[in-house]
Amino acid sequence: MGLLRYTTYRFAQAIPVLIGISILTFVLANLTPGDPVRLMLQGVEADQEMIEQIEAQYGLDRPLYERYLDYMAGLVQGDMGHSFHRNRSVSELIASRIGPTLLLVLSAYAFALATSIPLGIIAAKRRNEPFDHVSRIVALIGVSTPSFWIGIMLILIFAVQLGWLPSAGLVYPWWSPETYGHDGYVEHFVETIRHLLLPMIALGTLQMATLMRVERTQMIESLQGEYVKLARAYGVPERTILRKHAFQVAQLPIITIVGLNLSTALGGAVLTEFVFNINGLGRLFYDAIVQLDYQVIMGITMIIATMFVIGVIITDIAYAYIDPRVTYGEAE
Amino acid sequence: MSSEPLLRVENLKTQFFTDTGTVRAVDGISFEVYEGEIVGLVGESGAGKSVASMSLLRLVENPGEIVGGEVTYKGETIFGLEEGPDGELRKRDDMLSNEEMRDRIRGNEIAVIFQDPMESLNPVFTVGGQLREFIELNRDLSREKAREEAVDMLREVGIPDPEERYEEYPHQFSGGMRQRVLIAMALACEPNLIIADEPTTALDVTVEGQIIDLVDDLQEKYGTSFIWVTHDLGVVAEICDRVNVMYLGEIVEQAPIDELFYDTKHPYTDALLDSIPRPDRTVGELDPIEGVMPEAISPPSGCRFHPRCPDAREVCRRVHPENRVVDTTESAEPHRAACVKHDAFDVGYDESPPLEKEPQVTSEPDADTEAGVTGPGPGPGPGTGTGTGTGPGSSGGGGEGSE
Amino acid sequence: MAVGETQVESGAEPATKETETGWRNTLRKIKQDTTARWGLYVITIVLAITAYTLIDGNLSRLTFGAVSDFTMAETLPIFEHPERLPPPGEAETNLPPAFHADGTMSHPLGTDPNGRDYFTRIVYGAQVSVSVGIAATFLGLLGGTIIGAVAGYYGGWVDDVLMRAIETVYAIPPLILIIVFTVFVSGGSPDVMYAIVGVGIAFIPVFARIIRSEVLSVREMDYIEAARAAGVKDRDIILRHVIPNSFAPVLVYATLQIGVTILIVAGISFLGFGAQPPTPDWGEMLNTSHGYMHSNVWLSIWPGLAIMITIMGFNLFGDGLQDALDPRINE
Amino acid sequence: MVRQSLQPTRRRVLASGAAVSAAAIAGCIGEDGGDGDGNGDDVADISEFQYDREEPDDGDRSDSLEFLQPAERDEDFDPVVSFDSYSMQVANLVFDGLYEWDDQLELEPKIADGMPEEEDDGETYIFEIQEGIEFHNGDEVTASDVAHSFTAPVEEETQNAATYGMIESAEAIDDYSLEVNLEFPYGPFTLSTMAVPVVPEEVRTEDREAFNTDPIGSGPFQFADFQAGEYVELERWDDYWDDPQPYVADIRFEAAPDDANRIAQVLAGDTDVIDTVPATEWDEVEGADGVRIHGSRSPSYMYLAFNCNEGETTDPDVRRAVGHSFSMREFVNEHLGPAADPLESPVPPITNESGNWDFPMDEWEGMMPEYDPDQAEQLLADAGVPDDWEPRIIAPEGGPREALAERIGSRLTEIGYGADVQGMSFATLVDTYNTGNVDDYEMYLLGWTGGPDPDVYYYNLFHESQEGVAQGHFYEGQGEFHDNILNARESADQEERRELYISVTEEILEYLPVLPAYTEHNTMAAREEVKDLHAHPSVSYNPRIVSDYQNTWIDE
Repeated sequence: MGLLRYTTYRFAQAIPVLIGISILTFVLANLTPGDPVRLMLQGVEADQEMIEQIEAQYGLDRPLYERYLDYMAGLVQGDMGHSFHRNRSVSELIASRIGPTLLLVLSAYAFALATSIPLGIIAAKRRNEPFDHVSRIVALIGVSTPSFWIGIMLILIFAVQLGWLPSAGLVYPWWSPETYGHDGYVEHFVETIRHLLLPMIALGTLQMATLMRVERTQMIESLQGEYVKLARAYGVPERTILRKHAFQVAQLPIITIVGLNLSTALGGAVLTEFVFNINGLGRLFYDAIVQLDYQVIMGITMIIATMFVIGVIITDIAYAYIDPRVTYGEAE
Repeated sequence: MSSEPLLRVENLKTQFFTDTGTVRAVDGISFEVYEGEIVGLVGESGAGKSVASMSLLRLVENPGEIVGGEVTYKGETIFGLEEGPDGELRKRDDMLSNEEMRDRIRGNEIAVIFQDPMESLNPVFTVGGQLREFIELNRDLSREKAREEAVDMLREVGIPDPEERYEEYPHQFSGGMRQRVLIAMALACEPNLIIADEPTTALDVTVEGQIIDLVDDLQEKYGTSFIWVTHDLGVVAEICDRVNVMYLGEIVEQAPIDELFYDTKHPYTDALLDSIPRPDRTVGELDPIEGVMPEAISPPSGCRFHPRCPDAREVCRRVHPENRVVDTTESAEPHRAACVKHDAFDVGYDESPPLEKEPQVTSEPDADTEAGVTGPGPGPGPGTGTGTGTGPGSSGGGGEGSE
Repeated sequence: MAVGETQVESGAEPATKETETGWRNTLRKIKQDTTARWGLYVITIVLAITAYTLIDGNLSRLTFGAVSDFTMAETLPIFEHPERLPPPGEAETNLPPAFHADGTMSHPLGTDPNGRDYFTRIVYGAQVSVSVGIAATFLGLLGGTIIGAVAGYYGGWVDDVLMRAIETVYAIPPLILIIVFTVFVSGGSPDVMYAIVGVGIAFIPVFARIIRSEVLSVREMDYIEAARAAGVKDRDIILRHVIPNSFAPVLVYATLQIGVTILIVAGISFLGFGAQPPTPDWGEMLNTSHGYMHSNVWLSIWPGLAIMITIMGFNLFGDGLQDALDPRINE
Repeated sequence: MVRQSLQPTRRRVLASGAAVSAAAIAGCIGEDGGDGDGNGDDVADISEFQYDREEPDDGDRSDSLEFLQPAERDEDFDPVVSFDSYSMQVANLVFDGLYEWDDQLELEPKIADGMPEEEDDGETYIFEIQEGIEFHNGDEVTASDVAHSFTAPVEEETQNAATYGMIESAEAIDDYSLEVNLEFPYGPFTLSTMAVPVVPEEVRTEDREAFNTDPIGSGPFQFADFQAGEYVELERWDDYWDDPQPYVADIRFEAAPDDANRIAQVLAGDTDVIDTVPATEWDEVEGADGVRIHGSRSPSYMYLAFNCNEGETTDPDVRRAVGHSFSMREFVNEHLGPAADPLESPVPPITNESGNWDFPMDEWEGMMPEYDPDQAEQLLADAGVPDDWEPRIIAPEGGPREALAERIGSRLTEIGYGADVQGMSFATLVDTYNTGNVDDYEMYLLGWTGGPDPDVYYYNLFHESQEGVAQGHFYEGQGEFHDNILNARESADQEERRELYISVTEEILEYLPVLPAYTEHNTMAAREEVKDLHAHPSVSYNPRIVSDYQNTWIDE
């Protein structure tokens, strides 16, 4: 199978999973013991006629499977339903909130990769030396500390106490500088980074620590590989071995981990956005949960799961592209 | 064979410093390699052959370290120690620096063929790319030149369609083909010496034969010297000129190939020979060596082979024999062996009572022995490692309880 | 497999092959390994505290009812009642820790906004935080083992259906899945029990996958063939042969997963969807103390540290276990 | 149509106003604290967070202000439609009211020219409006615009319909006068209803949806920029008809629902003003350099209601026992400090004062159950409450009401019972608190925000027509309880209404279907550079940038 066919194949394979997710969220959402109409009305006085009207409007008087099929039909056309609480279409809500979440998650990843890989390599190279010990302890703390707690501490130290960085919100690079009263794109860019820094570290620390541990292990293993011994025996400089021979092989598992950890990062975004007051999907999810705005909850769950599945597919393809041994997984 | 050897190894010692004690993987070996000859380094797994060969390139990995001896290649010192002003051993000034080793010796003077062709090639780079990289590096060729050379070399080692296969990845090659690639790699760098570390062990017998024939041919053509590391005396018999037999970090017998096979001087070599099929004997006579080789972390006292030796006597437990000339061949080459039963030793072997057959020394050391071994520590220097070794108690119940 | 397909030899996966040396050797290696030893110390202390607080809390709960007497807590002079409020007018609220100028030694970590001793609450917080972590992981392990074993053993369409279902669950990030589950199933009144079940479900996929791949390799072993040929029932083969032989790597993973679980449950409680006040739980305490983030930062620091140290313990131990079982990275 | 208030976030918020003297307020403030169980003395009064006027030297008019709201807006800026306080915070700067409340919740004419003329015993009112007032598009404000503002909510069945539901008709007599007819003499009309924001009929009816997110009013600020879910930016309208002209050139509204984060932003100087300082962080904010708290009393009313429909709490003695079992004052002082005052009646003090009701508040305070655990125990024992009684108390999750529920629970535990305290998300709570089912709750904690007219509280929270809608205690009442509430509502005679309310209140305090808890103040925290900012009792009037008692500016 060629890479293109493999890509198509992987996306096709994801379809049943996405359908499964839609069933799962739909069933979960309809487990709500409360009467959805009452929830929609949120205490507003309503007579029987009004209730029936709402039920008919949202099709709540029909059997579950029919409603599910309707929901699916809508999904296919990009219609994810309607937010009772916000009186807007769910698709529209999600579209307006997905940007900040992507910005946050991607920058957290950028931070994690930019720090974990060099640190992991150096630690592997200097195995059991002080640098290794310190970086292992840092990584251990990183995987053991709740991201939201890191966020809280970062806000207290760097925003409130030292006043170096903003305590909340993001500056969206896709908006014009005038929106924020910035003088030109340089300030706009600087402000974007300044606002991103703390939430990115809060969300990225766990990723950094995880990747650093994997990177270190992989590099150690790779450096013990026969091909490294061979390269050394042929006088390849240590630097080249580290950067090319050992590195390239060690990165393969990292690619997989990056994809799989997207799950943690997307979940963590809920907490990070909450702590840093970022208007992303995570905050929308939290609000929707509190308000039991169930079409929004379903929509976000679908979108986040889809993002995860796509992320995994992308990393799988990247893996297949980089590792010549992968036979594009016809069978297990 | 010229008078000046290409490579001279004298009293080389390489040790591993682990949590559980010091492992004397190579414990004072000496041998020479002359231009154009194939020298065998034979022994069971764990005898220290591979460590010895990697020591020649100063590629011993942590926690291992070369702690003593001298390695000279073409008159240049690859490794050598001298005594400093305060009595400490330090590296000699004329010893090649790490950079010199890397740039001048490894690859372009001494190349290596590793044991495991499946693992030795980097799985994520093309075969040709790896070959080209080494050629480029060691022969100062341009990229294009190196590529041409690589393709030629692939053809030379018998890989069909070398142009196409150049672009393929190692997993697309069979084991034998990969080994050919490794041989191509070694030869392409045009070294004077190739260390072949069990190059055929991982291959099946027919492929092994082809590879050996290939090496034989190529060696003749290029005149490269080889150190052929193997546990298989059969292979040695086929291609080697001279042989060193290693046991537990030491060379126990050293002789030209014919003398070794037909005038064996060490019981261990005897035992090895008995354990392999030979054209002059029937399979029924095959005789495996008794017991398992002890770990180098706690070698038995006296002669290290004595717990497994059919000829062992009481004296063997006490006296540690170094490798001595016990005979001279017709071509005036010495035949060395480290066994006290030869007259050259004169430590009273004949009078000594034989040791009774004993339960084998197991390879699993118990905690007590480990503790005892760490005693001598890393203190290197000539003399310490040999002699009576690690002293009483080190070989545990094996020898002493036996009497 | 749609998700994580090319995960061929991932380093994050636990050791998948146990060396022939067995459990005794593993234990010996753990004892030799400094990190693992430290992990063992921390876990032992944390588990001892958890056991103590669980027994104290639940025994007295059974005997006396809800927010009732933590009997042992009150007989030990270092503790106060973890849930009960001080009498009206006597509450010393929001005291800083003892080393602070305004602190007192009788409240080493200070007091909470209700005037309860924070040290006691941190200690008793282990009863929920840690036991939830363990219980939820165990639930996931149980479910994952059953599903993974069945899928791997039977193969065919059973495998297909189960694995698709597993992938579906796996595709939803655990935190999201657990919150949705907890809030919807509880009908909007979340509690920690729902969270346990939610976490259990969310973690079924990871365990199921490991068990399944182990089973796939064990299934081909001769003794399984032999058992099958001898007419042993499938269920017995799975229970007696397949699962026990697949278990070692899963156990390592479970140990590491306990840390992850505690982390996730803390996040859920922090958002208010887990343990509810006045139950002392570290995540819940962080939720409450978030409202005092600026006026009394200690209220946020202590539970965070407690979570961190506990998870570090499990991670250290898991790492040690992994090193001991994984032949790939040895000295 | 009625909406419950969880925090005083919903607009329903203000309902009315009449004249009240400053002296009456001062008197009332003086009475605060100093009694109860001794904890109250050191609690600062909210009046300490009101400041004198601060005038700038230079009158620079280029200041920008950022205001952080404590909850997300619904993004409805058309006052006819808008039903949430935080959209209305924006809208109130864009629109002028016919009348507006001053800082003591007294109504004063804005667009109206003086007080209305009352006819037909309070069934008809004639309004005169000022000439020459222009909307931002240059059209003049006419009587028909005002009439439209009164009738549109009912005609279009918006969520505000209930507020104007008693209006039969509103018609312009000429360009500057109009007549409003009521279906019945509606007591709260002159205290609250006539504070209607005036919208331009023509522009609005052209495209209502567009108007809702790009409104045009006659207020001091006009819409400049808006991103749903992110921010609203207003800029000064330089042709504003009234004095004073604002110093502030533009205002940006953003939301920061997480308290800790909102406070971090003002402490770190990332924003200028934040709405709502939670009691938990009060001291820290108060003590912080460069930040001032601004506060005002508000007509908010938090209460504990008992299920009088099912379960043990149907017995008044059980309810009284619960009242005796804990100390509300202690709780309020400890948990809320200067951010709230304990309540002794179903109307907050500011309602009493601004509406000039002169209710016997002292007497009512004496009727409230004192903290007396022994008596509570006795009452419960006498009432035959089983020993394992663990009433279910529900409250909005996180925040003082949940803490109060916990507090009651642990006090009940101390006298040998227990409690099943359940914090709920508001959405769940709304679905639960008015079922009357004992399995759902035996007590609940909620709140309501009204204004200068007590009807908002009594009618919505006690009248039987609101059973299962806005109230879930299902209290049946003795004698004419419900009639009295309705009669007071449908009367324009304030003295008559006062008597009715006193009788209703006394019954409430005696039978305790509801235990008044506390009133939360309206607070803001601002950087010290923000000058002449005054907190308003109505949530939706904050930040009131310009008025005849303030003109906010920034001291650079």
